[in-house]
Amino acid sequence: MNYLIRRLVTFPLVMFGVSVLVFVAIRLVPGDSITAMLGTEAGLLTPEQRQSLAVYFGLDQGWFSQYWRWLSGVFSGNLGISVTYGKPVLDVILERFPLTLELAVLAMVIALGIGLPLGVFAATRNEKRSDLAVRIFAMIGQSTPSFVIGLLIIFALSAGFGILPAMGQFVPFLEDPLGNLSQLILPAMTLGLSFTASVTRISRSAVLDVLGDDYVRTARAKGAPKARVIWRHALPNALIPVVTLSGVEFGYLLGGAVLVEQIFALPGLGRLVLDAILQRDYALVQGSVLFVALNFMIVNLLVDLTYVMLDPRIRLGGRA
Amino acid sequence: MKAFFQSLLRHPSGRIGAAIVLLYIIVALLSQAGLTPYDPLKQFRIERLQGATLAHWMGTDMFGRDVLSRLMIGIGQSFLVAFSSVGLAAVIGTLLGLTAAWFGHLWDGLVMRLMDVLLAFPAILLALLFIAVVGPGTFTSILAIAFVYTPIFTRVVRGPALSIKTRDFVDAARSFGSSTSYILTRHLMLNLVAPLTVQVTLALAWSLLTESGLSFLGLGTQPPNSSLGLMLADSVNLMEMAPWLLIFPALAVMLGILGFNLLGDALRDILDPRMRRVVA
Amino acid sequence: MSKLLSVSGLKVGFGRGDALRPVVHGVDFDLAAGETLAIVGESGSGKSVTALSINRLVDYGGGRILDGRMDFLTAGGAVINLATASDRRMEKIRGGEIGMIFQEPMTSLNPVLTIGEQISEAFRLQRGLTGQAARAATLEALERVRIADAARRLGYYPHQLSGGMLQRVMIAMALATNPRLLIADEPTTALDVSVQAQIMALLAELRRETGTGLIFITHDMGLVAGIADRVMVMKEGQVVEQGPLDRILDHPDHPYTQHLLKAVPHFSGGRHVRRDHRRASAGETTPTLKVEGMTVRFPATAGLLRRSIGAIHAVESVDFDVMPGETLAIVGESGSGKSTTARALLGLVKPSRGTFSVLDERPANRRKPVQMVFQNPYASLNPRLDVESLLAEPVLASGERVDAAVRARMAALLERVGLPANSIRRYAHEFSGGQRQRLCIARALMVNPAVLVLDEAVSALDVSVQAKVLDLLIDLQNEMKLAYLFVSHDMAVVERIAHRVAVLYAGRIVEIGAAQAVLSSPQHAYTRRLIAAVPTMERRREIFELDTATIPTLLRPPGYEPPQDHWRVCGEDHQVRIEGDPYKDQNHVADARR
Amino acid sequence: MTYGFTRKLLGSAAIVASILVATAAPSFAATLKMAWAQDATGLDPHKQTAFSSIRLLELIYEPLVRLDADLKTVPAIATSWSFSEDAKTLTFKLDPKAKFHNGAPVTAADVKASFTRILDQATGAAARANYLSIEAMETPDEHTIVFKLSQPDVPLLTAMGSINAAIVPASEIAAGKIGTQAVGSGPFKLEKWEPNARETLVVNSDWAGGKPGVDGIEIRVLPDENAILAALRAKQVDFALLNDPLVATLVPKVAGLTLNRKPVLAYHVLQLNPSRKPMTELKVRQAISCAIDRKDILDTALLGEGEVTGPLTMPGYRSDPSTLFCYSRDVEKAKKLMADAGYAGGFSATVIAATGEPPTAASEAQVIQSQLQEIGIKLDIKLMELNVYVDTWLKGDFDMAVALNGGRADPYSMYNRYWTKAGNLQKVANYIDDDLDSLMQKGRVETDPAKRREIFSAFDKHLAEVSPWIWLYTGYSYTAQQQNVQGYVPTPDGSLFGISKITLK
Repeated sequence: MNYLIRRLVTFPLVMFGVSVLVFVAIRLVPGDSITAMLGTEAGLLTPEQRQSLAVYFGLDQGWFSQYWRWLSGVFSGNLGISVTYGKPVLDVILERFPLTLELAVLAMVIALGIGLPLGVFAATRNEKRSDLAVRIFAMIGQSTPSFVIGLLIIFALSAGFGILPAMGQFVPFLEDPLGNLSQLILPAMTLGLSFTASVTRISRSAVLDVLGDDYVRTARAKGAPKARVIWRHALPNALIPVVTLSGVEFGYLLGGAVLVEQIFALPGLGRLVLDAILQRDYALVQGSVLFVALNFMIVNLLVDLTYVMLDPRIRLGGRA
Repeated sequence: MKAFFQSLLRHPSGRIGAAIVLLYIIVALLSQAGLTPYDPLKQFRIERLQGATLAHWMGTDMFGRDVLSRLMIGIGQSFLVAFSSVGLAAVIGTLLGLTAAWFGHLWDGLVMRLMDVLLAFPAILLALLFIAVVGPGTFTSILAIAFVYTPIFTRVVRGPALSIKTRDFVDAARSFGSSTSYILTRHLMLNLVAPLTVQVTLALAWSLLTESGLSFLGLGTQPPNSSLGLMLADSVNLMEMAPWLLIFPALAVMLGILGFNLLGDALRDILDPRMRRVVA
Repeated sequence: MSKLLSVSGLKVGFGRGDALRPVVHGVDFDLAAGETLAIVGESGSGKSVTALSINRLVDYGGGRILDGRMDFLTAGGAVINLATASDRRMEKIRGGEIGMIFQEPMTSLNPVLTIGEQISEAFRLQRGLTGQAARAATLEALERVRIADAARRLGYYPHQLSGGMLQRVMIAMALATNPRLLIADEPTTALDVSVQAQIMALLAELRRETGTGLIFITHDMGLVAGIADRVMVMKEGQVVEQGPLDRILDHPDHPYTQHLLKAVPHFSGGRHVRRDHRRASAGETTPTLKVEGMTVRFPATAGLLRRSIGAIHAVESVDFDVMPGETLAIVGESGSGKSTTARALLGLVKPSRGTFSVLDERPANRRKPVQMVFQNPYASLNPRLDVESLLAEPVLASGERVDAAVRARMAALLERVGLPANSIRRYAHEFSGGQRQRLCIARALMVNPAVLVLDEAVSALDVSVQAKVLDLLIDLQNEMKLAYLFVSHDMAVVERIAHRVAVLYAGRIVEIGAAQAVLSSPQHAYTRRLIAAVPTMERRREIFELDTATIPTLLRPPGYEPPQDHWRVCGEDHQVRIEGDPYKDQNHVADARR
Repeated sequence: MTYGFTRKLLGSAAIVASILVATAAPSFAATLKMAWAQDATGLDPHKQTAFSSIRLLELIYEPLVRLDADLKTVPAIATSWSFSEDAKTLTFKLDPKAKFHNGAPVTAADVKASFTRILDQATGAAARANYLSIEAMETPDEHTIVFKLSQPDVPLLTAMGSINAAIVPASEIAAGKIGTQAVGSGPFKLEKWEPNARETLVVNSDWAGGKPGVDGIEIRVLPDENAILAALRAKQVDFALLNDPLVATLVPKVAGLTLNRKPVLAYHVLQLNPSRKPMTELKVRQAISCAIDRKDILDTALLGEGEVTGPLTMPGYRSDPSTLFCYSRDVEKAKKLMADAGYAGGFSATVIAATGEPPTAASEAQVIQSQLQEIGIKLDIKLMELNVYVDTWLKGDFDMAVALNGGRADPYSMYNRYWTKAGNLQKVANYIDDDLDSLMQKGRVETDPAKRREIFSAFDKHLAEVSPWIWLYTGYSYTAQQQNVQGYVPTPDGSLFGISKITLK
């Protein structure tokens, strides 16, 4: 248990690091909220006008006081106000997050659903033709940029069949499951495909490793049939590397897959961050990046939790 | 080393992977030496947007430039970005990973937390920050991609380094009174070559993907020179009018990544069947 | 007697097509019901492969039965040829009729499943028991292998139990369904001497109770004497000799069997002790190595804030000295602190208290007078460096340059330790275990040290290779007047090389003195128990006495100081601890059976 | 509190929700499904200048007057208007039927309050520069507004047609809810806005300009224009705004889709920086102008989708390109000019361009680079993210810049910022001479259209002559629509006001 608490102690440290980095990064990038809003017309502003707009955007204070005020806000859950959305940053993020979350979960389900059994299948058919076929498929999956796959899918569907998932706005699952799934299944497949390939490869090599261990031999000595040896003894031990990989990937997906969201026109977290940057909406950029970082840390913690669940050696520590 | 190459060629995927990567390197070198069918920048605007013809095997782009020559230069550019960014990330990652594993405690905690921060940070903002502060161009994409991969290399090095540190031959070295730098370089580094090489090949595959993603968002290589990613990005709007502008670069990217992945897999099997277990 | 198993012309090979590597070249033997056959041989002799072929586990290791029959009398009375039986049929026989236990108990149990689950799985697979019935059967099986308070242990995971305990669980699992044949592949090699004795006793007793046939595979002739009815000696995949126990042990007619019985070190209660070095009286020559009050404590912390809850007293004020040319053996079981003491002398572990000094007449530059040879030859040589850089490392570490003189020294040493001159360019993986250990010795001698610390230096080697390395060490010691500190748990090896012996228990020396005195008439209760547990050729069909003493915990509350120690001198060079004795305040109880 | 506007903005969330409640959802007989790539960046008509914002606000707010398809001023809130003889007073008569979305009638007081807000520095309205000539405003009665001008200002009337001069309720200004609450008097009311995702507009049934043909509009933001094309093909969208000619030219190929193509005022230009050597030399600038083949760039980068143009792009004042300096390529003349200026060997320079804004910027830069190479000028292209580009552009920190600058219906209000001595963007143009300044001032005060046309055609010729910039061509504004959409009339300023006339079959 205290392993967990020690992990939690590192959270604020990392979050602090991320907050400083994003605060400085967005301000270092040339062009501020005023040029983002007015574009070249900003040149027409008189000094007084520019000053009043600076106050409106909160750019007049020094960096340090801006940071300090923003940080103290964060502790009380107020991430500041987004200029472009006219709403508190937290509301905007929570509006966009369900789409990214569902997309990430769907992509993971596809990746693990296909990748894991395929990997195990390939491991048991070691070096036979089917093993090689699976590995080549996995290789192809991993070698194609996701946005190319996405574009080809859209082009094929709309030009070929004239049907297309509803684009532009997010149809929540609860309201219209069928609409929601039809909207997200294609982007989820685009995202999931390359990750399916890595899950297949990792689970294959993990299962192969485990099949060489002594306790698998003991299980066979007990007369355990082939299937039981794989699913009851080999797989639980082979899951750990797969969990690690899925954790890191899920953390990325939660940050929003900008490219896929851009192509399928899905208002997810990835595009939120990108648009916020392009529109120099400082409060929104800082809030959303912090949110993405928090997600990443939580997912890492979940991965460690699953370690503890999967492996009693970590859970119970040394000799009783 | 001779035995290494023989076993590489015997390995089924190793053979194909090595062949592809070698082909790409040759193409890249040829293009840098200017030996392309046409000058990749020369615009024959009258012959623009032509499909594959005898004169232009892969057709011409919207400026009438020869797609094959641009592909060759593109491969050179993408490889330049891939090798230098992954190389940079590998060096920094190894340095951090090694010292974190060896000195442990405070330094280890600091390094790993810093890596968490970098990993948690959206790569797009990182890339944009670099490009905005340092200005667009190849060097910036290299920095941006290196920055994204450094945490991954740090972890890939730290894992095995921690386990090698407990091996007897390290204790033996310490019992002789060998200096820390000697132990780090001769004992730890040499035994990390295997997991590192595997990770480098896989990272090279990934960097091709990332570079094309960056170019798609307009943050990657600067025109008029071309990289695989930029050619892909530019071809998107012309997909229906000139599909060959998308097909050839897409195939080139896929084949390149396939080559690296196959090579990576083969290296993993050859270099360290055992070490794979050690990699955290 | 009806034959339980008769094997004829068994040939087993690995690999496919032209890469086929035959390992067993035609083996024939029979086993009657309830009889115990010991298969003896060194590594590479094919003894394990033969065992794994009987229940066809070799198929999963990449091996194939090439030829031969294995007729097995099943419970139902039918005789089937195991060599050609179908996988489905074998799944019934494995576990149901043939049980097996392996060498490494620590890795042979699934780390993520509890002990209870893994044993009840055997019952569920073979007898279809589930739920309460399976649980009851599991409890009964655990009690049968003498595991105390079995109910609580059901929920434990493998990593929570000691090696000895785990091997008992393996035995419980293998014998769960009263198989007609049990195959034991070096079940005690990885265990301490006293734990080994308990496992052998348990096996002997269970064999009597269940009447199961036993095939016992080992390389230790002492164990064979203790348990076997018949013996089969194997070398390079062939049977060189087989017959009843007494005939083989007393009148071996094959030279290899004779070699195994004679040349290989066997414990004989102190009769074969080294006599080539009289301990001069302390006054005459000053000792090369003097250790006073050596104490090593590791801080123990627990809880979230790493609160200190005391310290692990690994080594507690140990004193001893070693004369030039003399070998002091430190003997003890795992957890006794013998390795920690050795590593402390090398600076690999920081002693909390106590000092050690080395008298060194040689020119005192930054050279390290104390050098060490490790246990595992495969781990103590960096696989990526060639022999030259391996040997050069100590020289470089002491700041000298590798010049012609150093290279000449390398060649001389390689030749002296019996390695081919051209090995300078080769890599560690190109040598056998024995050759690698010679390499480590040569490396240690590069800076001609005064003291050589040997931490279980031969225990990882084959028995015949062990003998040759020990002889080399003895010659080197006499030639270079080296002081040896030899750490080991193997009494036979200690008897062969030690002038003096110090017995270590729970971090403290309980008895120290000349080897002859300590080994032939041990005074301390623990030493006596240790020596009694060593299997010897003379004690045949020994009924070992079961004793489930647990290893004492070394965790002491903060600020704990051991009581003042007093010694009883019981010989010219032989002392026994009487006061501050960790063995006494340990409440070990001999197991009262039933 | 740093964010002074927190209270104000916090209120907005509640208000947007309240709109939902207030307008009971009428059953939509026909909703126009629309899509565009770039979403509005704000709701304050006086502050917003981005094309994408103006497209949305044109449907919600109304200025006093409006420009029709041939850029003639037509009534909006004002039914009639007139200049005094000395053109120093401008009077408007308001439409009595005009009402705001919240039911309140549009009065002269609202007009006065709106313009006071625009002229107030604290508002930070960029368009303020166009209305500086207003000295005072009088409201003799509820439906008449008189503007007293400091000097005659003909362009003021056309400037009144911009959304940046939209009339907002005085009550809203007082309550400070302009940026958050979209209460205008236009044909549609903003029901719901999810920035960068979706807008829902509801018809303003009692709109003074008559009832629009549709009951509501559902606008979706699809950032990638290929996605818009796909949505059109899949009939998910009735009407779409397209920006990239490469995608737009595919629309006619799809059955059932028609493409409306209308030349716009915005002009593609290669801005030189006359303050930097060697562009300080007139001959060098002229050489560049002669070396550039405008038609070739248009055909390659925009697939010919546009017309070559001089500096003035509005129909009334546009000159025939062939009459302008070096508008037909003459490489020999360019080389001679370079040699005369002492740069026979050429020179190297950098050209900046924004990625994606306009979408054809990178291609234009590459064609220009190849053309200038022929006279020894080696160009290094620097593509930048939009805001980094704007920041660099505003500072004038570039040798050359590929740009797409906005056009205006009136020449003066289009170029006074660059080519007048007191122009706000002089530090971007980095060039001024007396002729330009005097022509501009004369043009401003001249009320007689014929004379005005003469002044500005001289201005056009002179600018092309001194070529501080190389004017290239004007593109088209594109809208694509399905068969069932009728009645849409595009206008040169790219406005979408025509949607109010759309009916769905």
